[in-house]
Amino acid sequence: MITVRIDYVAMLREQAGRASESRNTNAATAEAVYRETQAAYTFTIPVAALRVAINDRMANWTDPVRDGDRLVFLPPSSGG
Amino acid sequence: MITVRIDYVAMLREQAGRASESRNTNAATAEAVYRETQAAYTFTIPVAALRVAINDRMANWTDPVRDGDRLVFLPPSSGG
Amino acid sequence: MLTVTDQPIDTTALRRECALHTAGALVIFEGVVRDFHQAQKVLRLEYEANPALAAAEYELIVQEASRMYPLLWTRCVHRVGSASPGETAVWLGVATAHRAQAFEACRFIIDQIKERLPVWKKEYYENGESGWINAP
Amino acid sequence: MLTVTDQPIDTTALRRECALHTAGALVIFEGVVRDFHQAQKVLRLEYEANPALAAAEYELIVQEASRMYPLLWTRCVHRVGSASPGETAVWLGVATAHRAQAFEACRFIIDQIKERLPVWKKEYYENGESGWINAP
Repeated sequence: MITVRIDYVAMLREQAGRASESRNTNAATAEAVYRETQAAYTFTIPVAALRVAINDRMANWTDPVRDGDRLVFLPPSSGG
Repeated sequence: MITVRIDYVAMLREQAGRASESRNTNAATAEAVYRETQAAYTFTIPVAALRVAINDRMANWTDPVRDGDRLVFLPPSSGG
Repeated sequence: MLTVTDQPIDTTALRRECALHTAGALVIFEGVVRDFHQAQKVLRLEYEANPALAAAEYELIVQEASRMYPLLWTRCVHRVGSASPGETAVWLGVATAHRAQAFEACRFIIDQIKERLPVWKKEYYENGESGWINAP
Repeated sequence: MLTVTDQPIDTTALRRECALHTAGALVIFEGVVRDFHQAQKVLRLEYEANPALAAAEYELIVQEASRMYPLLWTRCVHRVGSASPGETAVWLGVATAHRAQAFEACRFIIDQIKERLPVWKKEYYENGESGWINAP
Protein backbone atom coordinates (compact mmCIF):
# COMPACT_ATOMS: atom_id res chain seq x y z
CA MET A 1 0.00 0.00 0.00
CA ILE A 2 1.35 3.41 -1.00
CA THR A 3 -0.01 6.92 -0.52
CA VAL A 4 -0.26 9.30 -3.47
CA ARG A 5 -1.48 12.85 -3.72
CA ILE A 6 -3.97 13.50 -6.52
CA ASP A 7 -5.00 16.91 -7.85
CA TYR A 8 -8.37 17.08 -9.59
CA VAL A 9 -8.84 19.82 -12.18
CA ALA A 10 -11.69 21.18 -14.28
CA MET A 11 -14.50 18.68 -14.85
CA LEU A 12 -12.75 16.06 -12.70
CA ARG A 13 -12.62 18.47 -9.75
CA GLU A 14 -16.35 19.09 -10.08
CA GLN A 15 -17.18 15.39 -10.39
CA ALA A 16 -14.90 14.45 -7.46
CA GLY A 17 -16.25 17.30 -5.35
CA ARG A 18 -12.70 18.09 -4.26
CA ALA A 19 -9.53 19.68 -5.63
CA SER A 20 -7.11 17.17 -4.16
CA GLU A 21 -6.70 14.25 -1.84
CA SER A 22 -4.13 11.91 -0.33
CA ARG A 23 -5.11 8.42 -1.38
CA ASN A 24 -3.95 5.01 -0.18
CA THR A 25 -3.78 2.61 -3.07
CA ASN A 26 -2.47 -0.72 -4.24
CA ALA A 27 -2.42 0.54 -7.84
CA ALA A 28 0.89 -0.04 -9.60
CA THR A 29 0.49 2.36 -12.55
CA ALA A 30 -0.95 5.79 -13.20
CA GLU A 31 -3.72 4.19 -15.23
CA ALA A 32 -4.69 1.91 -12.35
CA VAL A 33 -4.90 4.92 -10.04
CA TYR A 34 -7.20 6.72 -12.50
CA ARG A 35 -9.45 3.67 -12.89
CA GLU A 36 -9.72 3.44 -9.11
CA THR A 37 -10.73 7.09 -8.76
CA GLN A 38 -12.99 6.84 -11.81
CA ALA A 39 -14.91 4.07 -10.03
CA ALA A 40 -15.00 6.03 -6.77
CA TYR A 41 -16.25 9.33 -8.26
CA THR A 42 -18.01 8.14 -11.44
CA PHE A 43 -15.71 10.21 -13.66
CA THR A 44 -17.19 10.38 -17.16
CA ILE A 45 -13.98 11.05 -19.09
CA PRO A 46 -12.42 7.84 -20.46
CA VAL A 47 -8.75 7.30 -19.71
CA ALA A 48 -7.96 7.45 -23.44
CA ALA A 49 -9.08 11.10 -23.54
CA LEU A 50 -6.90 12.14 -20.58
CA ARG A 51 -3.20 12.75 -20.07
CA VAL A 52 -1.43 12.31 -16.76
CA ALA A 53 1.33 14.23 -15.01
CA ILE A 54 3.44 12.74 -12.23
CA ASN A 55 5.43 15.11 -10.00
CA ASP A 56 4.85 18.07 -12.34
CA ARG A 57 6.02 16.22 -15.46
CA MET A 58 3.96 14.77 -18.27
CA ALA A 59 3.99 10.99 -17.85
CA ASN A 60 2.71 7.82 -19.46
CA TRP A 61 -0.29 5.90 -18.19
CA THR A 62 1.87 2.80 -17.89
CA ASP A 63 4.40 4.58 -15.65
CA PRO A 64 4.71 3.09 -12.13
CA VAL A 65 3.51 5.10 -9.16
CA ARG A 66 5.55 5.30 -5.97
CA ASP A 67 4.79 6.33 -2.44
CA GLY A 68 4.60 10.14 -2.22
CA ASP A 69 4.02 10.75 -5.94
CA ARG A 70 1.79 13.64 -6.97
CA LEU A 71 -0.59 12.88 -9.84
CA VAL A 72 -2.74 15.16 -11.97
CA PHE A 73 -5.19 13.81 -14.52
CA LEU A 74 -5.46 16.25 -17.42
CA PRO A 75 -8.69 16.55 -19.43
CA PRO A 76 -8.42 17.55 -23.11
CA SER A 77 -7.04 21.08 -23.47
CA SER A 78 -9.48 23.85 -24.28
CA GLY A 79 -7.42 26.96 -23.71
CA GLY A 80 -6.87 29.92 -26.00
CA MET B 1 -0.18 69.36 -77.92
CA ILE B 2 -1.64 68.74 -74.45
CA THR B 3 -0.47 69.68 -70.97
CA VAL B 4 -0.21 67.01 -68.25
CA ARG B 5 0.89 67.23 -64.67
CA ILE B 6 3.44 64.62 -63.61
CA ASP B 7 4.39 63.74 -60.04
CA TYR B 8 7.82 62.16 -59.55
CA VAL B 9 8.26 59.92 -56.52
CA ALA B 10 11.12 58.11 -54.79
CA MET B 11 14.08 57.38 -57.12
CA LEU B 12 12.35 59.13 -60.04
CA ARG B 13 12.02 62.33 -57.99
CA GLU B 14 15.73 62.22 -57.19
CA GLN B 15 16.71 61.53 -60.79
CA ALA B 16 14.37 64.23 -62.16
CA GLY B 17 15.51 66.69 -59.52
CA ARG B 18 11.92 67.74 -58.99
CA ALA B 19 8.73 66.42 -57.37
CA SER B 20 6.34 67.49 -60.13
CA GLU B 21 5.97 69.45 -63.30
CA SER B 22 3.46 70.58 -65.90
CA ARG B 23 4.62 69.21 -69.20
CA ASN B 24 3.55 69.95 -72.76
CA THR B 25 3.59 66.80 -74.81
CA ASN B 26 2.46 65.21 -78.04
CA ALA B 27 2.50 61.77 -76.40
CA ALA B 28 -0.71 59.83 -76.90
CA THR B 29 -0.33 57.20 -74.17
CA ALA B 30 1.00 56.99 -70.61
CA GLU B 31 3.90 54.90 -71.87
CA ALA B 32 4.85 57.55 -74.44
CA VAL B 33 4.86 60.19 -71.69
CA TYR B 34 7.16 58.07 -69.56
CA ARG B 35 9.58 57.42 -72.43
CA GLU B 36 9.70 61.16 -73.11
CA THR B 37 10.56 61.96 -69.48
CA GLN B 38 12.93 59.00 -69.29
CA ALA B 39 14.92 60.52 -72.15
CA ALA B 40 14.80 63.98 -70.57
CA TYR B 41 15.96 62.92 -67.09
CA THR B 42 17.88 59.71 -67.85
CA PHE B 43 15.57 57.64 -65.62
CA THR B 44 17.17 54.26 -65.00
CA ILE B 45 13.99 52.28 -64.23
CA PRO B 46 12.60 50.50 -67.32
CA VAL B 47 8.93 51.02 -68.07
CA ALA B 48 8.27 47.31 -67.52
CA ALA B 49 9.25 47.68 -63.85
CA LEU B 50 6.93 50.63 -63.24
CA ARG B 51 3.20 51.06 -62.83
CA VAL B 52 1.32 54.22 -63.71
CA ALA B 53 -1.58 56.07 -62.12
CA ILE B 54 -3.73 58.59 -63.99
CA ASN B 55 -5.88 60.98 -61.97
CA ASP B 56 -5.34 59.00 -58.74
CA ARG B 57 -6.31 55.66 -60.27
CA MET B 58 -4.08 52.79 -61.30
CA ALA B 59 -3.99 52.78 -65.10
CA ASN B 60 -2.51 50.88 -68.03
CA TRP B 61 0.51 52.04 -69.95
CA THR B 62 -1.54 51.90 -73.16
CA ASP B 63 -4.22 54.22 -71.74
CA PRO B 64 -4.58 57.50 -73.62
CA VAL B 65 -3.59 60.74 -71.89
CA ARG B 66 -5.73 63.82 -72.16
CA ASP B 67 -5.15 67.49 -71.52
CA GLY B 68 -5.13 68.18 -67.79
CA ASP B 69 -4.45 64.56 -66.71
CA ARG B 70 -2.29 63.98 -63.63
CA LEU B 71 0.21 61.12 -63.98
CA VAL B 72 2.35 59.36 -61.37
CA PHE B 73 4.95 56.78 -62.35
CA LEU B 74 5.23 54.19 -59.58
CA PRO B 75 8.52 52.35 -58.92
CA PRO B 76 8.33 48.81 -57.50
CA SER B 77 6.81 48.80 -54.01
CA SER B 78 9.17 48.43 -51.08
CA GLY B 79 6.92 49.27 -48.15
CA GLY B 80 6.36 47.30 -45.00
CA MET C 1 7.96 32.45 -21.42
CA LEU C 2 4.39 31.67 -20.46
CA THR C 3 2.52 33.52 -17.75
CA VAL C 4 -0.97 32.81 -16.48
CA THR C 5 -2.91 35.66 -14.93
CA ASP C 6 -6.34 36.18 -13.41
CA GLN C 7 -6.25 39.85 -14.44
CA PRO C 8 -7.10 41.35 -17.85
CA ILE C 9 -4.14 40.80 -20.19
CA ASP C 10 -2.12 43.99 -20.64
CA THR C 11 -1.45 43.82 -24.38
CA THR C 12 0.38 47.17 -24.31
CA ALA C 13 2.93 45.99 -21.76
CA LEU C 14 3.45 42.73 -23.66
CA ARG C 15 4.07 44.56 -26.94
CA ARG C 16 6.67 46.72 -25.19
CA GLU C 17 8.60 43.62 -24.08
CA CYS C 18 9.54 43.05 -27.72
CA ALA C 19 12.19 45.66 -28.41
CA LEU C 20 14.61 43.93 -30.76
CA HIS C 21 16.50 46.02 -33.28
CA THR C 22 17.31 42.91 -35.26
CA ALA C 23 13.73 41.72 -35.71
CA GLY C 24 12.09 42.32 -39.05
CA ALA C 25 8.71 40.75 -38.34
CA LEU C 26 6.45 40.43 -35.33
CA VAL C 27 3.25 38.40 -35.47
CA ILE C 28 0.83 38.58 -32.57
CA PHE C 29 -2.12 36.24 -32.09
CA GLU C 30 -4.90 37.06 -29.68
CA GLY C 31 -7.70 34.68 -28.85
CA VAL C 32 -10.68 36.74 -27.80
CA VAL C 33 -13.58 35.38 -25.74
CA ARG C 34 -16.52 35.03 -28.10
CA ASP C 35 -20.11 35.67 -27.09
CA PHE C 36 -21.60 32.70 -28.91
CA HIS C 37 -20.92 28.97 -28.85
CA GLN C 38 -23.05 26.80 -31.15
CA ALA C 39 -25.95 29.29 -31.11
CA GLN C 40 -25.86 29.67 -27.32
CA LYS C 41 -25.15 33.16 -25.98
CA VAL C 42 -22.10 33.05 -23.71
CA LEU C 43 -22.27 35.33 -20.66
CA ARG C 44 -18.82 34.54 -19.26
CA LEU C 45 -16.10 31.91 -19.14
CA GLU C 46 -13.99 30.35 -16.46
CA TYR C 47 -10.46 29.37 -17.42
CA GLU C 48 -8.51 27.00 -15.24
CA ALA C 49 -4.84 26.06 -15.68
CA ASN C 50 -2.17 24.02 -14.05
CA PRO C 51 0.49 26.76 -14.09
CA ALA C 52 3.59 24.59 -13.54
CA LEU C 53 2.61 22.02 -16.17
CA ALA C 54 1.48 24.75 -18.56
CA ALA C 55 4.80 26.60 -18.29
CA ALA C 56 6.75 23.38 -18.87
CA GLU C 57 4.58 22.38 -21.85
CA TYR C 58 4.93 25.86 -23.38
CA GLU C 59 8.73 25.60 -23.16
CA LEU C 60 8.59 22.24 -24.94
CA ILE C 61 6.42 23.73 -27.69
CA VAL C 62 8.83 26.65 -28.15
CA GLN C 63 11.78 24.24 -28.30
CA GLU C 64 10.00 22.31 -31.04
CA ALA C 65 9.24 25.54 -32.91
CA SER C 66 12.83 26.76 -32.59
CA ARG C 67 14.05 23.62 -34.36
CA MET C 68 11.91 24.60 -37.35
CA TYR C 69 12.12 28.41 -37.31
CA PRO C 70 14.85 30.90 -36.29
CA LEU C 71 12.91 32.50 -33.45
CA LEU C 72 14.18 35.77 -32.04
CA TRP C 73 11.53 36.29 -29.38
CA THR C 74 8.36 34.62 -28.12
CA ARG C 75 6.03 35.50 -25.29
CA CYS C 76 2.69 34.10 -24.18
CA VAL C 77 0.14 35.02 -21.55
CA HIS C 78 -2.99 33.02 -20.81
CA ARG C 79 -5.91 34.28 -18.81
CA VAL C 80 -7.31 32.20 -15.96
CA GLY C 81 -10.38 32.72 -13.82
CA SER C 82 -13.50 34.53 -14.98
CA ALA C 83 -13.41 36.30 -18.35
CA SER C 84 -16.09 38.10 -20.35
CA PRO C 85 -16.78 38.22 -24.10
CA GLY C 86 -14.43 40.65 -25.84
CA GLU C 87 -11.60 40.03 -23.37
CA THR C 88 -8.32 38.51 -24.51
CA ALA C 89 -7.97 34.90 -23.36
CA VAL C 90 -4.53 34.26 -24.84
CA TRP C 91 -1.81 36.54 -26.24
CA LEU C 92 1.09 35.11 -28.22
CA GLY C 93 3.86 37.16 -29.84
CA VAL C 94 6.56 35.75 -32.13
CA ALA C 95 9.41 37.76 -33.68
CA THR C 96 11.72 36.57 -36.47
CA ALA C 97 13.89 38.19 -39.12
CA HIS C 98 11.43 37.56 -41.96
CA ARG C 99 7.67 37.60 -42.11
CA ALA C 100 6.98 34.11 -43.48
CA GLN C 101 8.80 32.56 -40.51
CA ALA C 102 6.92 34.77 -38.05
CA PHE C 103 3.51 33.78 -39.42
CA GLU C 104 4.36 30.08 -39.59
CA ALA C 105 5.99 29.90 -36.16
CA CYS C 106 3.15 31.82 -34.49
CA ARG C 107 0.60 29.55 -36.15
CA PHE C 108 2.51 26.43 -35.11
CA ILE C 109 2.85 27.54 -31.50
CA ILE C 110 -0.78 28.58 -31.06
CA ASP C 111 -2.00 25.36 -32.68
CA GLN C 112 0.13 23.37 -30.23
CA ILE C 113 -1.06 25.53 -27.33
CA LYS C 114 -4.69 24.83 -28.22
CA GLU C 115 -3.90 21.13 -28.49
CA ARG C 116 -1.57 20.58 -25.55
CA LEU C 117 -1.51 23.36 -22.96
CA PRO C 118 -3.14 22.18 -19.73
CA VAL C 119 -5.80 24.88 -19.67
CA TRP C 120 -9.53 24.25 -19.47
CA LYS C 121 -12.47 26.43 -20.36
CA LYS C 122 -15.97 26.36 -18.95
CA GLU C 123 -18.67 28.42 -20.64
CA TYR C 124 -21.70 29.85 -18.84
CA TYR C 125 -24.70 30.41 -21.10
CA GLU C 126 -27.62 32.83 -21.02
CA ASN C 127 -30.07 29.94 -20.50
CA GLY C 128 -28.39 29.06 -17.20
CA GLU C 129 -26.49 26.06 -18.48
CA SER C 130 -22.73 25.66 -18.48
CA GLY C 131 -20.23 23.28 -19.94
CA TRP C 132 -16.57 22.33 -20.09
CA ILE C 133 -15.31 22.71 -23.65
CA ASN C 134 -13.70 19.65 -25.31
CA ALA C 135 -14.64 17.36 -22.43
CA PRO C 136 -15.81 14.10 -23.97
CA MET D 1 -8.72 51.50 -43.54
CA LEU D 2 -5.15 52.54 -44.29
CA THR D 3 -3.48 55.53 -42.71
CA VAL D 4 0.00 56.85 -43.43
CA THR D 5 1.76 58.80 -40.71
CA ASP D 6 5.11 60.49 -40.24
CA GLN D 7 4.90 59.89 -36.47
CA PRO D 8 5.83 56.71 -34.57
CA ILE D 9 2.96 54.22 -34.94
CA ASP D 10 0.82 54.04 -31.80
CA THR D 11 0.29 50.28 -31.55
CA THR D 12 -1.66 50.65 -28.31
CA ALA D 13 -4.26 52.94 -29.88
CA LEU D 14 -4.56 50.65 -32.91
CA ARG D 15 -5.14 47.59 -30.74
CA ARG D 16 -7.90 49.47 -28.91
CA GLU D 17 -9.73 50.13 -32.17
CA CYS D 18 -10.50 46.41 -32.36
CA ALA D 19 -13.24 45.91 -29.79
CA LEU D 20 -15.51 43.28 -31.30
CA HIS D 21 -17.38 40.94 -29.00
CA THR D 22 -17.97 38.58 -31.88
CA ALA D 23 -14.32 38.19 -32.91
CA GLY D 24 -12.60 35.01 -31.84
CA ALA D 25 -9.18 35.66 -33.36
CA LEU D 26 -7.04 38.71 -33.94
CA VAL D 27 -3.74 38.46 -35.82
CA ILE D 28 -1.45 41.47 -35.90
CA PHE D 29 1.56 41.79 -38.17
CA GLU D 30 4.23 44.38 -37.53
CA GLY D 31 7.09 45.07 -39.89
CA VAL D 32 9.95 46.47 -37.84
CA VAL D 33 12.82 48.47 -39.31
CA ARG D 34 15.88 46.21 -39.28
CA ASP D 35 19.38 47.45 -38.62
CA PHE D 36 21.08 45.36 -41.31
CA HIS D 37 20.53 44.95 -45.04
CA GLN D 38 22.82 42.50 -46.87
CA ALA D 39 25.62 42.92 -44.30
CA GLN D 40 25.39 46.74 -44.32
CA LYS D 41 24.48 48.44 -41.05
CA VAL D 42 21.35 50.57 -41.53
CA LEU D 43 21.29 53.86 -39.62
CA ARG D 44 17.85 55.03 -40.70
CA LEU D 45 15.25 54.70 -43.43
CA GLU D 46 13.12 57.12 -45.36
CA TYR D 47 9.66 55.91 -46.36
CA GLU D 48 7.73 57.72 -49.04
CA ALA D 49 4.14 57.01 -50.06
CA ASN D 50 1.49 58.29 -52.37
CA PRO D 51 -1.29 58.44 -49.75
CA ALA D 52 -4.29 58.64 -52.09
CA LEU D 53 -3.12 55.77 -54.29
CA ALA D 54 -2.02 53.74 -51.27
CA ALA D 55 -5.42 54.10 -49.58
CA ALA D 56 -7.20 53.06 -52.79
CA GLU D 57 -4.89 50.08 -53.36
CA TYR D 58 -5.34 48.95 -49.75
CA GLU D 59 -9.12 48.99 -50.18
CA LEU D 60 -8.79 46.84 -53.30
CA ILE D 61 -6.59 44.38 -51.41
CA VAL D 62 -9.10 44.15 -48.55
CA GLN D 63 -11.93 43.61 -51.04
CA GLU D 64 -9.98 40.73 -52.56
CA ALA D 65 -9.28 39.28 -49.10
CA SER D 66 -12.93 39.59 -48.07
CA ARG D 67 -13.97 37.42 -51.03
CA MET D 68 -11.75 34.66 -49.61
CA TYR D 69 -12.10 35.12 -45.84
CA PRO D 70 -14.98 36.30 -43.59
CA LEU D 71 -13.21 39.40 -42.28
CA LEU D 72 -14.66 41.10 -39.24
CA TRP D 73 -12.13 43.92 -38.96
CA THR D 74 -8.96 45.12 -40.63
CA ARG D 75 -6.77 48.13 -39.98
CA CYS D 76 -3.42 49.19 -41.38
CA VAL D 77 -1.02 52.03 -40.69
CA HIS D 78 2.17 52.66 -42.65
CA ARG D 79 4.96 54.91 -41.51
CA VAL D 80 6.34 57.56 -43.86
CA GLY D 81 9.32 59.87 -43.47
CA SER D 82 12.39 59.05 -41.41
CA ALA D 83 12.35 55.88 -39.27
CA SER D 84 15.02 54.21 -37.12
CA PRO D 85 15.84 50.54 -36.55
CA GLY D 86 13.44 49.01 -34.05
CA GLU D 87 10.56 51.26 -35.05
CA THR D 88 7.39 49.84 -36.56
CA ALA D 89 7.16 50.54 -40.29
CA VAL D 90 3.80 48.86 -40.88
CA TRP D 91 1.04 47.63 -38.57
CA LEU D 92 -1.73 45.36 -39.86
CA GLY D 93 -4.51 43.88 -37.75
CA VAL D 94 -7.07 41.33 -38.98
CA ALA D 95 -9.93 39.90 -36.91
CA THR D 96 -12.07 36.91 -37.85
CA ALA D 97 -14.21 34.38 -36.02
CA HIS D 98 -11.62 31.58 -36.24
CA ARG D 99 -7.86 31.60 -36.02
CA ALA D 100 -6.97 29.86 -39.30
CA GLN D 101 -8.84 32.55 -41.25
CA ALA D 102 -7.16 35.33 -39.27
CA PHE D 103 -3.65 34.00 -39.97
CA GLU D 104 -4.35 33.37 -43.65
CA ALA D 105 -6.09 36.69 -44.29
CA CYS D 106 -3.40 38.68 -42.47
CA ARG D 107 -0.70 36.89 -44.44
CA PHE D 108 -2.52 37.47 -47.73
CA ILE D 109 -3.05 41.18 -47.06
CA ILE D 110 0.53 41.90 -45.94
CA ASP D 111 1.94 39.96 -48.92
CA GLN D 112 -0.19 42.07 -51.24
CA ILE D 113 0.80 45.25 -49.40
CA LYS D 114 4.47 44.43 -49.85
CA GLU D 115 3.85 43.72 -53.52
CA ARG D 116 1.43 46.46 -54.50
CA LEU D 117 1.16 49.34 -52.03
CA PRO D 118 2.73 52.50 -53.51
CA VAL D 119 5.27 52.97 -50.73
CA TRP D 120 9.02 53.25 -51.25
CA LYS D 121 11.90 52.73 -48.86
CA LYS D 122 15.36 54.28 -48.96
CA GLU D 123 18.01 52.93 -46.61
CA TYR D 124 20.91 55.01 -45.28
CA TYR D 125 23.97 52.95 -44.34
CA GLU D 126 26.78 53.46 -41.86
CA ASN D 127 29.32 53.74 -44.71
CA GLY D 128 27.57 56.85 -46.04
CA GLU D 129 25.84 55.14 -48.94
CA SER D 130 22.11 54.93 -49.46
CA GLY D 131 19.76 53.09 -51.75
CA TRP D 132 16.14 52.69 -52.82
CA ILE D 133 15.01 49.14 -52.07
CA ASN D 134 13.59 47.06 -54.97
CA ALA D 135 14.51 49.70 -57.56
CA PRO D 136 15.90 47.84 -60.57
